[in-house]
Amino acid sequence: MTAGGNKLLLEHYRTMRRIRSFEERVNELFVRGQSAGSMLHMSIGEESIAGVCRAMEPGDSFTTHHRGHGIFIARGADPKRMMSEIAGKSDGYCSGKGGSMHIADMTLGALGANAIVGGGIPHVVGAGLSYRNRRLPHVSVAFFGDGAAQQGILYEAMNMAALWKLPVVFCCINNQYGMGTRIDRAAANPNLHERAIACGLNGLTVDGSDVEEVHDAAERILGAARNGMPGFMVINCYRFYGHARLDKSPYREESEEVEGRKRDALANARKKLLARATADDAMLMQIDDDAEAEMNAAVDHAVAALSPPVDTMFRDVFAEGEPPPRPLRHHLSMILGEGR
Amino acid sequence: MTAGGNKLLLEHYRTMRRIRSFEERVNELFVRGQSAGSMLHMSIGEESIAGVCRAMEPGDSFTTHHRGHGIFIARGADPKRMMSEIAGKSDGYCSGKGGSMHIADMTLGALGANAIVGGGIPHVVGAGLSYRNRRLPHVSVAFFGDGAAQQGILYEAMNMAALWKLPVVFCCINNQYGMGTRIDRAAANPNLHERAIACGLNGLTVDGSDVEEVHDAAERILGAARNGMPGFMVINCYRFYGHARLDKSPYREESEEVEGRKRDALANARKKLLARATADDAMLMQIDDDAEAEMNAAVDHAVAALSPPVDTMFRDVFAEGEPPPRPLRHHLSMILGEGR
Amino acid sequence: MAAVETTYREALRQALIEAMTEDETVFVMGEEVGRYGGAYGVTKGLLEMFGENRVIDTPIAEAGIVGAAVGAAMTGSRPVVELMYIDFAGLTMDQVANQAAKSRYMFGGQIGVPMVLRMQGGTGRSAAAQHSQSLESWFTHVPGLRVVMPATVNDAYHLLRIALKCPDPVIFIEHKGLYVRKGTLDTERPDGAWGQSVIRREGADLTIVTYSRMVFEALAAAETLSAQGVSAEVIDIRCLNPLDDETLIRSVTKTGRAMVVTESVMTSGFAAELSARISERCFEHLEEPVLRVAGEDIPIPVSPALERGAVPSPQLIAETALWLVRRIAPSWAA
Amino acid sequence: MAAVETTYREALRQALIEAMTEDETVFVMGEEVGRYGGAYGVTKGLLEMFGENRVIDTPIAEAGIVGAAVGAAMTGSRPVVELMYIDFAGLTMDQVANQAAKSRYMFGGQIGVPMVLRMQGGTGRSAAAQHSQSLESWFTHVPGLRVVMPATVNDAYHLLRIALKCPDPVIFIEHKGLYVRKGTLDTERPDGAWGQSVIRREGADLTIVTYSRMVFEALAAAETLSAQGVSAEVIDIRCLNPLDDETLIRSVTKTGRAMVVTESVMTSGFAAELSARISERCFEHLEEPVLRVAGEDIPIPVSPALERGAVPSPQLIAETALWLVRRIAPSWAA
Ligand SMILES: Cc1ncc(C[n+]2csc(CCOP(=O)(O)OP(=O)(O)O)c2C)c(N)n1
Ligand SMILES: Cc1ncc(C[n+]2csc(CCOP(=O)(O)OP(=O)(O)O)c2C)c(N)n1
Ligand SMILES: [Mg+2]
Ligand SMILES: [Mg+2]
Repeated sequence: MTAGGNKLLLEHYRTMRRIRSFEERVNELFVRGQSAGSMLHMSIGEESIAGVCRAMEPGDSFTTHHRGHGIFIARGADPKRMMSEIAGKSDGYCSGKGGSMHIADMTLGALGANAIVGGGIPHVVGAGLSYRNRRLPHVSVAFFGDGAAQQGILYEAMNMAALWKLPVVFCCINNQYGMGTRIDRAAANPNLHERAIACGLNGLTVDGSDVEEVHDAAERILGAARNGMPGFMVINCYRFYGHARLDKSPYREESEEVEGRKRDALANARKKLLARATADDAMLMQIDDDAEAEMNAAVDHAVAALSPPVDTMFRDVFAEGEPPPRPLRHHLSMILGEGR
Repeated sequence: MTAGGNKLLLEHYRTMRRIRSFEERVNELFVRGQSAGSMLHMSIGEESIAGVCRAMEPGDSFTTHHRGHGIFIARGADPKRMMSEIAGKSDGYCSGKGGSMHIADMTLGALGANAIVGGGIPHVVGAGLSYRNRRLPHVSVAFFGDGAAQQGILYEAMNMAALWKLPVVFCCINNQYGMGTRIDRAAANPNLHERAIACGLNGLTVDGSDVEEVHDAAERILGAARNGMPGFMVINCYRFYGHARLDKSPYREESEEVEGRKRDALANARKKLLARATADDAMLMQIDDDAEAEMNAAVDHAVAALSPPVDTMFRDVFAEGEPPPRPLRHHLSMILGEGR
Repeated sequence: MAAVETTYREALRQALIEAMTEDETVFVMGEEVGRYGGAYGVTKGLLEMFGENRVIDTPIAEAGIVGAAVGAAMTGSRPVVELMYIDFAGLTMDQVANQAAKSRYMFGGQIGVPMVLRMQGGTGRSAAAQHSQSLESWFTHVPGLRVVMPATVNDAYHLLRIALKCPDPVIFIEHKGLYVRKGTLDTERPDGAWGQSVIRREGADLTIVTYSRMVFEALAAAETLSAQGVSAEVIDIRCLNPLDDETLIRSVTKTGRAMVVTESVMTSGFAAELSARISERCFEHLEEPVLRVAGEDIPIPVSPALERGAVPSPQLIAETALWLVRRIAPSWAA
Repeated sequence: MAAVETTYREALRQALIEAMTEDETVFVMGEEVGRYGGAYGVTKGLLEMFGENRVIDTPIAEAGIVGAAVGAAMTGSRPVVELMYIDFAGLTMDQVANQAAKSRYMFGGQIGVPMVLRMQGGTGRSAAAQHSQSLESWFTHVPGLRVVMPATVNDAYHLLRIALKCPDPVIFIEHKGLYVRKGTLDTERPDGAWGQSVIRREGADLTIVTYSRMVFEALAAAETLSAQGVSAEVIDIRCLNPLDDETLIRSVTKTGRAMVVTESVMTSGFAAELSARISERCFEHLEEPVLRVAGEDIPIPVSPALERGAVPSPQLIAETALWLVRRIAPSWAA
């Protein structure tokens, strides 16, 4: 058993359940033709990142990759505003400008999701510099996938973090696939944490089907990072479904999928809770139902929300008060209009 | 003692002596105001790369960084055409277009020197693919500095080489400095070969003051690469002088330089040759004098050579026979000229 | 072979298959080009046909991939790299602009880099700011690169075939909105020579110069215009650099009015180059300034309505043309 | 403080020192900015003054450095990154264009990235194809970036000071040939407001629009021209994006003739944008087409003679101007 004990596991369960429900509802949003596009990357199978998020403190910051919904939920983001953003609506987190791959919430230290594989990784180094220079006790965590671990920028970022002893953690969610490419066809040495160790970081791999293990490891890794020893942790898990909404994973064996889906941190947590008699079936079903209801409400909210007025496209290119871009129609009017 | 024995050491000595003389003459070219610019990076202190070059076979290819003169000499390039190129002259290796940082000689498998730190590294992966696909027995070697080892592209290239088991070698010339930054201020873990091992390569570090050791290691590393186990070797040495012609290294201690310059593969080889009675003083002096004479002649040649005609600037943008770029004056004539 | 109806995607695929069959040195590499068949399906089936050595699934490492292609091209191979999205070009610009493009020159003509860098760009899938860009002008600003952007099915095939024989690096930019578009492929009859601008519709009142997906938006606009008695000539430049400007100049000399249409953002976009060239060479024939109808100077927003609003539509093109030719101000010009 | 004579390099250095003194969140990072004092000496002494936390020597890892700056800017710092050579921009374009530039937009205004990316470009040192480029138009094509290119000593100081207060990313491009140039620095009196184009010399016969080092080449040409009775107005645009085009338009409306001068290669260079804008807005006032006098469409060769020939000289500018205004063809126009 682990630090926080059974109560904590129940908490993890609730978070993971909320993540799974959210993702299932995103799917529904798409099926109802209400999502902005089809570039929807669900994190089902990766719910134990809840353990990392639980180890983070208020004030800590993070960046995520394109598959970040679960991380936002676990850090306390509002599912309604997330769902609205995924639908490209006006009251979404990014006013309908970002969508699924670009959710952000500065109030939660969420420095933004990134659709460039590896793109958000170096940002945590800079966050670490900010915290060091201003003597703040925070850690910054970069979440990314196993595929991103082949991008050079990770090594640049890890080296700088280690060289400057920054409060930074690199969290690699190894769901075994980058699109259709399995980790062993992408990385010559799939033990990714070994590379981090060779770069001078604190590195380890943890079993993602056990949220308590993930949480324990994260406590250690984040704790060390807070004290100037940056870390790298790999969460070993499995991407239950396709890469994005329209991918049916024809490149993997059915049998592999069946095995892979057994690495289910949510089901495992449920089993443990029952075995330890921390919760009974009814209690867990209540949690499940609450999560479903919450996420259903988020979909309804998003569907009902308004699309952003077309003119808002010119906002937020630059800060408020700075000269905005000149709309094309305005430019044409200057050339052809009356006053020319 | 080593494979080829004393005769081989004498050969190494001659090569290293020629490199040193060449670099000293480059300096003179500059002092005489005859070099094209001042971005001249001398490889004095790194002469034991001769051991790697000796392990290469005809047909093998290589890329180098900005400090590549010595490598070209060791692979058999013509000092006259090199010196002419450094002077920006018409009969230089690149017709006066490239200069010191861009020497190339396709007939020697020299795929070109690069002024972008790390820029030439991934090219050997592609060369390796060519050899594999066409079943050629060659190896491709990337030469670069310790500073380049912090560039992300090295990790991308190493991973691909290891993943695809390509006949590729990464040769890091660790002269302890990237401009004014000592390796321990650039790399969190200065044992660079450990990173390569973690990426799945054959990695080692060798003492660059002993050319025989370098050669032995290179034989092993290149041999393994030829058989599908890509390698990474670090040559530990010291940059005797400034980063480029105008740098006087004010950022390093005099005492450190004195110590560093003791790691002199040329002096060591001379000592060994005398101790082993492979050569006597007169014989070595003859080699020295020959090298001096050869490189003096290269300078004289370069000084006397012609500058390229200005019109040649439009050549080689595209292949011969392809439409060349339109010169500005031609463009202006089309607008303002008679026929408009 | 007679002309057949097919898609842009299939035409590209066929060009690759033929080139790989004909020339052993051609190989394809990129993320998901093998087992997955390419993010947009262009390389589907190639792995089975040509094997793992010639259809190479790479790790996610764009700079390294392009760099590897440069080295392969220098050593006798002819690599085709699929970059998946033009938006990832930023990761590769050093290898593209400092290595692939400049090697021949820096090395005094000793080393050629015959490679093709395929990628796709543009809007239309609510893919947001990092998956919807039109960055062709980054490439057209680099001496040593050929930049090609096919619009039609026939060009998709023919231009790729020629690119795969070009001794220099070719940046081959597709459009995500065109893959499923149908058209006629005639392997014997290219729409025009390599490097040549092609008149897609003849007209007398104004010249619309464009490329890639916007060719079809311009043609749709020309249709609308014709109903209103305005006859627009639509030119598809196909090859951006080097550019066949003579065709444009002849056309504008005839019509006296020119509009340049691009999906890319206006400032420093290729529309500026086209506008400048036309103004330089047709000065005395121009009745009105050369207009640019280009993407708004903003990142691409995810909301479908905003995304559509960020790039030119047939309606906007037609309204602006009417204004230019007939001085009929559109509703939005208050 | 009264006006003083100093160099461009010193003016930049002073701006950094003052900003760092005034604002604790400002820090400098980059290769060799500390112990070495910067490849061109701009940050000399800063390490001693501000310590290692605020003057950070980085590993050679351009993408990572810019990425780190983005993260620092998002978390309350105001980083100044020195990129050493604009030629290395290709390594950073993803972090610059997809991250720094788009974050505010993608995240709906929640996150600003107030950072300054300093770099230098241009020819003049026989530094060859990978160390001599002028790539500003890559940046001006990216919505969300401010692009600034000071020519004068006073601008070097003032524009950097303002850049360090800007809430958005600023691309600050210096010229390697200007660092040792002397001029007057008056910390109280900027040459013009942020974003404003400045008339460096008044004239009546033609308008020469330019920026960075070419301002001085254009002024030298204007001097020659005046001896031949041609009066050239020289405008330094200073801030490329957003561009104060009103000043240009007023000038060309007055003179009726315009020439745009840049060191960067012509095709898709910023000269095209300037040319297009002037043609669009001054159409009825132009006596002649807007001319571009720009760098040749080639990589920069190392040979000093070839390098000089690859970019505009005062003589070329003057000859072309004379042709434009007086229809006197230069010797080379056979
Ligand atoms: C720079 C870049 N390259 C490629 C892509 C296309 N792409 C999107 S997700 C993805 C796979 C990423 O795999 P991984 O990092 O393991 O994350 P996962 O999708 O498994 O969560 C790829 C190749 C991209 N968005 N950005
Ligand atoms: C991408 C890039 N970044 C920075 C530079 C500037 N620069 C030239 S050489 C050098 C140091 C390189 O150090 P190292 O790799 O150890 O090679 P060495 O000079 O010691 O041979 C630097 C920073 C460059 N040319 N290219
Ligand atoms: Mg993955
Ligand atoms: Mg070094």
